[in-house]
Amino acid sequence: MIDRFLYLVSEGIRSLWRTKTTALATISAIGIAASFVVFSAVVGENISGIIQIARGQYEFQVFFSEDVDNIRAAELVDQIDAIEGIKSASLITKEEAADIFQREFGENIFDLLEENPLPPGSVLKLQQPKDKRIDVNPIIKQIELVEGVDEVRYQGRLISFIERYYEGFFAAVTALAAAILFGTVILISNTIRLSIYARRDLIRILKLVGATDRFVRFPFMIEGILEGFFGSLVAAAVSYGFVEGSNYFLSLFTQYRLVWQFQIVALLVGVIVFFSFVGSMRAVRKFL
Amino acid sequence: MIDRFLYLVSEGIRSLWRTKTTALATISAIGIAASFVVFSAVVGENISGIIQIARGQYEFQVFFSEDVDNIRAAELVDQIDAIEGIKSASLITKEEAADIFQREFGENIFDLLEENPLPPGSVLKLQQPKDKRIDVNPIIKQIELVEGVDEVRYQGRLISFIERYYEGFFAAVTALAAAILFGTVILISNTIRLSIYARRDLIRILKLVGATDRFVRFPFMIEGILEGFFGSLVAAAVSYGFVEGSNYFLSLFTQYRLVWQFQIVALLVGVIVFFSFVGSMRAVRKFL
Amino acid sequence: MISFKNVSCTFEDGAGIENATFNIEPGEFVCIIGPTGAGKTTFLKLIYMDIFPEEGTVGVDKYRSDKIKKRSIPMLRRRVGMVFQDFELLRDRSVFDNIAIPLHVQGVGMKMVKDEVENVLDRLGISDRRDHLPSQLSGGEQQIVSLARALVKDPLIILADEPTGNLDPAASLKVIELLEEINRDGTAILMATHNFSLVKDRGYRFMQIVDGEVQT
Amino acid sequence: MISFKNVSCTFEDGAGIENATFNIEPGEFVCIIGPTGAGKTTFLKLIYMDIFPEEGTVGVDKYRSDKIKKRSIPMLRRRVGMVFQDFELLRDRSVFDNIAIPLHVQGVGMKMVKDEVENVLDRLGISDRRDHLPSQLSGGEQQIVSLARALVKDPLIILADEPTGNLDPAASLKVIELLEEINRDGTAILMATHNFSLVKDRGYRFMQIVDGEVQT
Ligand SMILES: Nc1ncnc2c1ncn2[C@@H]1O[C@H](COP(=O)(O)OP(=O)(O)OP(=O)(O)O)[C@@H](O)[C@H]1O
Ligand SMILES: Nc1ncnc2c1ncn2[C@@H]1O[C@H](COP(=O)(O)OP(=O)(O)OP(=O)(O)O)[C@@H](O)[C@H]1O
Ligand SMILES: [Mg+2]
Ligand SMILES: [Mg+2]
Repeated sequence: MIDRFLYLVSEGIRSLWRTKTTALATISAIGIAASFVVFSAVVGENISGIIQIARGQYEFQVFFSEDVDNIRAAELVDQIDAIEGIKSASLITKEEAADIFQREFGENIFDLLEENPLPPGSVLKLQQPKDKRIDVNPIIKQIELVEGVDEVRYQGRLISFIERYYEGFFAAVTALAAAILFGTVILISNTIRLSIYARRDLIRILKLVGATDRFVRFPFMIEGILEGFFGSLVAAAVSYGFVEGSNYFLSLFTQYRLVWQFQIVALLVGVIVFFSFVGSMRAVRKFL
Repeated sequence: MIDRFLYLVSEGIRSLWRTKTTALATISAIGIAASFVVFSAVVGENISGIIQIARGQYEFQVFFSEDVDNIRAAELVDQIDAIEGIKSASLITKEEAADIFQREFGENIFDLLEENPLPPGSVLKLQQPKDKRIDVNPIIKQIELVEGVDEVRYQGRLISFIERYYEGFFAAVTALAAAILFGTVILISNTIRLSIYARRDLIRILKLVGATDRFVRFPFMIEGILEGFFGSLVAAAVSYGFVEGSNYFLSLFTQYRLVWQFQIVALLVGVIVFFSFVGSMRAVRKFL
Repeated sequence: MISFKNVSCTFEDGAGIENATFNIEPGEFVCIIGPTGAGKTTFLKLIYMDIFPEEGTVGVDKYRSDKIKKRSIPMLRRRVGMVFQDFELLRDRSVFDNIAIPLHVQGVGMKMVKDEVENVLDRLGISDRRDHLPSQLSGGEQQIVSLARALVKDPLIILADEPTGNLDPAASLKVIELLEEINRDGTAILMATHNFSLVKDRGYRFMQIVDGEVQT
Repeated sequence: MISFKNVSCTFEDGAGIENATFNIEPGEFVCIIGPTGAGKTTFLKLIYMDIFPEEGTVGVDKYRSDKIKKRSIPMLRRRVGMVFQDFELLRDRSVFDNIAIPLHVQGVGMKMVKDEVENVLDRLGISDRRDHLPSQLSGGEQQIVSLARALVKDPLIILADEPTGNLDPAASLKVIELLEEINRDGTAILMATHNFSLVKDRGYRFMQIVDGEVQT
């Protein structure tokens, strides 16, 4: 029993070697197909990362009523901070508002008027949920309900532009990644089927001399698993190289770096190995 | 001669039929691989389309000096309009500026002061070169050189964020598309090699009975071209379906629609057919 | 051991076997003769259940063609040693590995496989070809390897389809004598041949296929 | 027509042909005899230039093994009709298509191909098998198809490797008589066989391979 098992495992490994050309073609085909999956995962990860950074640039300004003084303003800021969807709110005192006015309009407000007519305010950052768009309006509404808030101002067009696409984009990326994974699975099982098709004689002869289906299948199973494993290692290496290369290239333009997540790649390796295994089982069955 | 040609063409077509299973596996493998290329083209096209839209939202405001009146301002706007990199410049009169102040600060400037201290200005749109980032600074510098211009204001952080990534992104997409195309070419020639490997006997026997290399190759060439053609048709259909499906889905969120460009897809079909042809030629050579 | 009951197995154009009924006992040595295309190979395929009869039943050992489960066919084939007319060797495996396959299939231990294969290589005088691939063998040598693969598993019955077709008279005689020797140890032999002169006066039981009819 | 000059072609273990020198004239009928593994197939492979000698030169028609370009080998093979010991039929093509291949290779017109193939099918009595695949043929029938494929191209020489190995005596005799008939029309025949009794008294030239030496 153990002898047969060892024989079958060694058959699987030796058959990789015996059919070097085919095995290499299969492994590189799996490698390339798997690279597409890994790429799509890396690209998806990174694009959504970039979008998160872009969202991090959103600026919300809250203006309080003219009768709110700096002390009251600090209280209002605390109230606003507690609203759901807001990550942080910081106080802009009347004096800071005057500084801003000067920066924006190039005029000292005190040169124009004796007193400072500008109200205190607050600058906000929103929470950035990864999987759904930020719906700005309800948050704005809630802020406006706070007694003492006069007006909320934000880069309406740009934010609504990004957020409008965000969910659709997320869905599209997910669908695309699923499609690519699905395609790759078919591709892999096709490739393995072709490589097994070239050895239908072997299967026929084994059956003629009394091999059970299990016996015939086992070496192909080992072979499929090994091909899937080596293929996805290739994909992991290629994608790692690509990410590192891109990062070198990116460093010429920007500080942003692509991320290569070991966990995701390891998961994908597992998935590819699994489907290589399934693919070779299904392909062998055709000839049994 | 013509008889031999007809025979070889019909052999190519019949061999597709004879090896239905393999041919189908090959075509679907090519189809999937080609889909990846077409997808990457569609996605690249569309992402860059979206970015162009985002860039279309850029707003530049130019403030003129206090001593510039509306008539002079109109002249300045013409001067600015002539600067390279600017698509359009429109005039904001002193009165319009006051309106804007009221909108922004919620106060009527005339309630605070008797006269209107706000200068006239201009709102600009930039030209959007598709293939390179917009370098804002030189344009700003040139505007600031115009006599009578006091200050130029724009969404500095967000624009510089997008533009910082734009060129890198463009380069990355190009590199990725090239990598995918390259991978696909290898994948296709691998697949074809596997399908020919299963028929190395045929090649050997043909050579034994006196076939020239050309004679052996020709049907495989026809077969490769047909497989590439059908495979890339599959890819075209799949990607078309995907784009249409996505558009239906997108319509739930936004008005943006993905574009499926016939010319690009047709070009890719040509490329895939060509490489299927080359792949089958190279694979056959191994067994000649 | 082998029993045919009203077995018919024909092809569109009338070739094949019709309504055959007979028994072969354990330890018999039977020669099947008949001209080209008579149905000898078809007959043997029925026994190792590569094809099934349209009518009637074929019984081999404890297996019956009308009841056997797909799962049991390998078990049947392990008890039957087959020498195929076209050898059916694995092209990418050495002589040694080809002969070893039936033993691996049965789960025989590594060491024992080595002993048994070397034993049979010796017996058939092809030890010096053990590492050749089939393509590096002459036609006759391939035939002998095919025979070795049938012998190695120590079967109940040996089905030999034209086992001397590619052998010279001296080698043919040696093969025949070897089969007789194995037969004396109790293994039944069923040999298809058209080399009637080789087998005629050796006291075998003859079965002749004439126009689809099996005459015993 | 065929000339061997000091031809040696051996394998690691000493098998093969050594230092053979002889000529075969157009229209001769030559039998190569020798036991299993003597080197008969090797000998024929040298002639259709599937392998090349280590030493000496093989000349066939106007081609010489030491000068022939890879491009010219197909031209040589078109003039030589080969009956392979293991048939070498295309498994996925019908009998008709298999036989037609050498004609297509030569660029013969469709109609002529049909006529010629049907002609040779008739002559060999296998017209009723024309649409069978090789797997649907008996061993002997496959051998006859292989012979038909060699005859159809009307070659200068026919190289027949054991062309009667899978045939019964009557069919063998018919094949021999057919080859003689073709020989009378001027085609040289080179036949490897170990069925000496079949060919012994028919007035052929014999060549015997003994321990690598070709004795003429
Ligand atoms: N799958 C099939 N379909 C159609 N006809 C077949 C099939 N298999 C065999 N035949 C026909 O059945 C007949 C008997 O074939 P079989 O192989 O049993 O002959 P045989 O006695 O072994 O001949 P040989 O001595 O030439 O090997 C042949 O004429 C063959 O053409
Ligand atoms: N490629 C090879 N490598 C090593 N040895 C080889 C090779 N090809 C043939 N041989 C050996 O050369 C010898 C002659 O082989 P060949 O096929 O010529 O014999 P043959 O006379 O045709 O025999 P048979 O009658 O059995 O067909 C054999 O012993 C064989 O093992
Ligand atoms: Mg037979
Ligand atoms: Mg030989």
